[in-house]
Amino acid sequence: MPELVSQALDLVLYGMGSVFIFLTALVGVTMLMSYLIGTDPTTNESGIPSGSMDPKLLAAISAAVKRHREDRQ
Amino acid sequence: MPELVSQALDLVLYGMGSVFIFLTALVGVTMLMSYLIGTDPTTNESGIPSGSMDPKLLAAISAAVKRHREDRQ
Amino acid sequence: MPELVSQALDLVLYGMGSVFIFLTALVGVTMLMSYLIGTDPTTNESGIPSGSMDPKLLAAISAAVKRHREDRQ
Amino acid sequence: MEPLTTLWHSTGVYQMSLGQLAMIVIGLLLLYLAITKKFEPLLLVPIGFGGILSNIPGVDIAVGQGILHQFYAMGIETGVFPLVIFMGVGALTDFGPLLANPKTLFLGAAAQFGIFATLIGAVALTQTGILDFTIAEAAAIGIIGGADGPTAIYVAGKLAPHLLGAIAVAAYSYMALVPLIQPPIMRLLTTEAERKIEMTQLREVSQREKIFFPIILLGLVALTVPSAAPLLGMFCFGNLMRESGVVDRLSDTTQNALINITTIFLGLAVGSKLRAEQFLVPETLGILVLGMVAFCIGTAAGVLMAKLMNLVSSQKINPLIGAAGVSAVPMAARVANKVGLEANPHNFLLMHAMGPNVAGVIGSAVAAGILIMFAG
Amino acid sequence: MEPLTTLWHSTGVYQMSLGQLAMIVIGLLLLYLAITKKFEPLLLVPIGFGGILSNIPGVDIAVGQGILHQFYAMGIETGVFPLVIFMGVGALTDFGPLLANPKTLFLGAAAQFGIFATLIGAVALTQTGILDFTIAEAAAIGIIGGADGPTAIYVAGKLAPHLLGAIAVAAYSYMALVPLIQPPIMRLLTTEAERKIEMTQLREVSQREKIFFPIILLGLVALTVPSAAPLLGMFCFGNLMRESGVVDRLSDTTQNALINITTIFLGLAVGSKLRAEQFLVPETLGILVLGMVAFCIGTAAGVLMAKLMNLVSSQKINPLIGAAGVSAVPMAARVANKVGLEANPHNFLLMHAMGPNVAGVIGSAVAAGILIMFAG
Amino acid sequence: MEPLTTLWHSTGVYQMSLGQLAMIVIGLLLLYLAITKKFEPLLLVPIGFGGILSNIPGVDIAVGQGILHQFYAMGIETGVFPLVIFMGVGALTDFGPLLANPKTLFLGAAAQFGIFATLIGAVALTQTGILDFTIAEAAAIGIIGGADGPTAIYVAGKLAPHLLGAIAVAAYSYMALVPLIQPPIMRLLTTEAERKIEMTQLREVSQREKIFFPIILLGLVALTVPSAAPLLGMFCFGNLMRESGVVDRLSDTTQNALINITTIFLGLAVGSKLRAEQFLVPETLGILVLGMVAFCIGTAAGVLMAKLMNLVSSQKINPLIGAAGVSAVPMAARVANKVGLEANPHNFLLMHAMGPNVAGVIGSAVAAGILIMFAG
Ligand code: NA
Ligand code: NA
Ligand code: NA
Repeated sequence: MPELVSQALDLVLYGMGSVFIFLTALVGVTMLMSYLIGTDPTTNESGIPSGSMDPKLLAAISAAVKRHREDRQ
Repeated sequence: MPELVSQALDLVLYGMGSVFIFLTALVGVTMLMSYLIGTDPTTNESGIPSGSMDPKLLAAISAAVKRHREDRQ
Repeated sequence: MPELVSQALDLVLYGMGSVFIFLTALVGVTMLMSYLIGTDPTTNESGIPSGSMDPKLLAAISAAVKRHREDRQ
Repeated sequence: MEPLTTLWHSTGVYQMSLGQLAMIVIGLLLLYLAITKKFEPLLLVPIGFGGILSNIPGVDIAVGQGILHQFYAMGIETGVFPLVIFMGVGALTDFGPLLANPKTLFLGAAAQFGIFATLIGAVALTQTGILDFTIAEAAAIGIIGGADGPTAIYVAGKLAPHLLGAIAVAAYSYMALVPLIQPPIMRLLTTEAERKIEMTQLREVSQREKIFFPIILLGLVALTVPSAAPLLGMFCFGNLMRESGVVDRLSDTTQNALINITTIFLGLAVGSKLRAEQFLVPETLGILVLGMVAFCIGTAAGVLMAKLMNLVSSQKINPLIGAAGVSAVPMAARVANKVGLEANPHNFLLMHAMGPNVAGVIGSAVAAGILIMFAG
Repeated sequence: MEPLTTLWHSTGVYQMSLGQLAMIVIGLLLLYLAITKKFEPLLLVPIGFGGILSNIPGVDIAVGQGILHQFYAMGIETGVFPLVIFMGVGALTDFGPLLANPKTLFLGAAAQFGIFATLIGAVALTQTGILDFTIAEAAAIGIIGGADGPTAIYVAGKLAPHLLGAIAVAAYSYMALVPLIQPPIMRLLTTEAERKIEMTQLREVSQREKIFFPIILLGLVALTVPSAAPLLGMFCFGNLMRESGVVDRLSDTTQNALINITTIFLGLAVGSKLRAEQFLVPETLGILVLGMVAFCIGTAAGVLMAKLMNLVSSQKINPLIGAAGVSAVPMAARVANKVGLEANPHNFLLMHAMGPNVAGVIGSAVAAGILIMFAG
Repeated sequence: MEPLTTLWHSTGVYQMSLGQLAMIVIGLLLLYLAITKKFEPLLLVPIGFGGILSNIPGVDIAVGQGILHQFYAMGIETGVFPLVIFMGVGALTDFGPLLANPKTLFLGAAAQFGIFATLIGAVALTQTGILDFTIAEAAAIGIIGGADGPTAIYVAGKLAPHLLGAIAVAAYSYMALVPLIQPPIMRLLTTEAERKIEMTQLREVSQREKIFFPIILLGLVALTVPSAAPLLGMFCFGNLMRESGVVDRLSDTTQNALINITTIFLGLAVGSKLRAEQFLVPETLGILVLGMVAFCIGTAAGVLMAKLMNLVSSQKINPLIGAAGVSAVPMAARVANKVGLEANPHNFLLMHAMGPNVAGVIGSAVAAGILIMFAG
């Protein structure tokens, strides 16, 4: 079998192998983690980037814009 | 005529020549373009950076600020 | 006295010396400056970053948010 | 020489080659698709425009001291741009849906088969003498199947810089074409009944889980596939900034100014690889074909994995979300949702599809690490 | 050596040369003009401050590994900063008024005569033995007449880096002085009647025209003056991001964070060229004089071209807007509007003047390309 | 070699050294302190995460072409990152309280004694053969007492790059620990009566004073300690942008996008110096001990100076604000306020403590200049 092909087959073996081993392990540790630290959502959890101040900002903007429109009517 | 001077005159020739040829051509293709694709302004055309979200934001701010001031009165 | 030690003592001498000379001089020129150009606060002085547009923005946001909340009640 | 002759010889009309003209047309086509058809405009506008600039004759733009080549040298040769983008993607990623249903990680794993099948395909083309790819080139082409832009650019920059232009164009174009590529395959491989499967509402995920996840993900990478650490490390760092809640100003800037600035320069730098002499080669055609194959196989593998999981697991999952395992975030997840709604108007799969979707990003980053280590 | 002597010798009082002191005073003057008189503060604050830093003795700031020299080496020697600024200017430019009345492009062309007249002037100074400029230096000085900051810095960085400080200072100072320089010339060359000419309301321009314009502009550059492609290419790219409407987040960042960051570092880097030994030379005086001449001739040429056009064209234009052809955006357009209002209180020329104003940017970028190619 | 063996040998489990494991734990500890205890999170999150990345085996991240080493080489070796951060700090600093009561500058001077006492301490450790530091290393360790992050990183990068990791970690950790370190010392050195001293309301400061201050500060630096000009020059430039009021857009970007982006890359770059082989050495322990000593002595010196000033001056100052002279902005000022409130619930020292607080930044920057010049 030409070297290129054997290299390729090795790569597929290593690659898919690693991907599956890795993600299987990840499923395990993730479930373990959730089990250990508890899964009760805290209030500040909401899928919103806890980072960005956008939510409040947008709330403000939209409210203001709404009002603004009403003015114009 | 010293070389520096002839170089300079060539540059002026090339330069002003290119600038005029280029901008004349640009006048032509621009008019052609406008003629071909039509010049009826679409609604979203308004000279406002279509990019920036400032307009809405500013509208919001100003509206809010206005109200804010009214509060204080 | 080993060289390292003498170097160190020189550094302390130079260092603290410079720091004190410098900051003493700074006290002087600062007081002089304030005396010369006058210290009456102008209106736009307020400790607020004259740069940032935050203050107005925040005022707007807070006002808008306040209103927004009131809506929901 | 006659002044006017000099001037005439300095024009593009005089100097432009047919290839350059063709590439400029291709650049215009990319701009058209990006602006009119909304094909991944954030990348294809800079790439397309950069491609046009790179094919203007008589001036160094994409070579030598040219500005685009400088962007390429400082940002892609070094790997900085794709890694910074990846950090930004991490800061924009919400792992909530994945954490609510970790099993969907398997779908993200399966979909990576597209990468390796394509690698085999590239080798086959070489064996059959149709084209000639080295193992490194084959690996770089395969990564198109990862359906993840920065990963593809990072790998191509390491393994096959001369093919980077074609690989990046293929990756982003097919990511934009996902709504056309995936549905037929998804319908072909699933029964009406399967497409109707409704999935149980995902549980809420706690902030603590979200904070711990990027850390354990990095830990697992460190222990098992260190070669994936640059990509996934930056990704996890971005995500930790986002979820930790103590560095909001850094997270905001990463999600906005920083990722935007980097995207602009990355796109222009990629465009510098669209020079006619480098792009208009038979390999490019092969890359475009193989890339399409990669997307198709990845999609199929994801769907089939979902069906396999339904055989062994009691809690059924809708196989359509398997297709989202290729990544192409968030397009592929939207496609799964759309096809699901066709079968069952009350079936909203979007959030369920986000799990495999981000899992696919992790999966292809792992694959990228392996490829760089063993094919580099 | 005696500790105290060492300390004394390390002070600036001991080391400072008269030249450095003079340059620090000049730096303070620039800061004064920028802060109190609002002279192009965005550039003159960083340039002036950088100039002061560059003349502090006994420490490497503008040379060697000094921070300002690093900014210069990474940003100006490479051409990256001016080109990125130009991209930002493109993203901030609205071509609407130009598209509504393309003929005003001729005014932007005529005003560039200031560039070439000044080039001749520099050569004349050399011939008469007053000063000694090479053709490249003469070209770099001429570009001051382009009245466009990034273009001047880009050209000077390529053709005469040692003169960059004086050229940049002249360019920005005269741009700030446009309200003093132009009106007398405008009044001198126009009759009261001409200044009273009212122009017809500009038509609205469609978004499609605005999207196509940067593309056809780039296409024309590619076909005719490729040497102008780096400058105009980045300019058109910025404008396309702005108008395309599909990459708003990139356009926003370009118009704000990116152009601001680049402006800061560009200004400081320019300041690094204000070192006494480089700036306090007779050439600087010549550059300041020639730069002023360039602005005056450019202004005159713009106005006269407008009058010429009125001879051949039926639709009359107010010659005052010709002065805006030098660029100096948007100051020159405002000046045209102001002088117009003096003659006719109901005559608002601002929007009409924006056409030649941006045309002047294009015109000087084309001239820059030619100068770099033939004098480089 | 056997495929599986190859794969196994490529894992981190197989390659990781005990030292790397220990450093990863230390990195996790830093993240824990930053996220849970809010210890300087803006820096310790990137530093801690970077430290973890740098100790992942089998992949170049903090060495060679690794991304973090590239950040280090481009940003810290060159001094660019700390200087840009310093510019940002200047743009965020309000000199109002200092201008209202310039005498507090003496407190900022006294607190720098911590730097030099620590330098002596490092030399003593060397003389006694416990550790072995050169004069440059001793100086770099001493600067921890400056309680100012960018200054410490800048000096360490110049004088002792191999110790930069430990020095930066010590500096930021102790800055975060100021609320624990300072109060006992403050109470020990002051009587109840002294802590009760109420200070007169600070006068308002005019905008003109705020604009002139950064300029005269720079002027004084140029005349007396030019070696401090890079640090204080960038600091003054940032502050002038802030106060001048004519470059608001530059000031805004500097206070936000620019300082945030630089902070991220600076933190990651510092993390690249947390590699086990470099960090896990006896010197690190010495640095941590000496750094703590530096903070304590600096605090004490500030308080004692305040008491000394009360002996000679009629207008009494509360000695607690002397502790703020170490900088650690704004934490140390808050601590002074807190301890003051304990003694007298109506005694708000915060604004009075801001004066010495920013004075401490200036003082340690001056000290840094001297150290780099004479120990470099
Ligand atoms: Na993927
Ligand atoms: Na111009
Ligand atoms: Na300090």
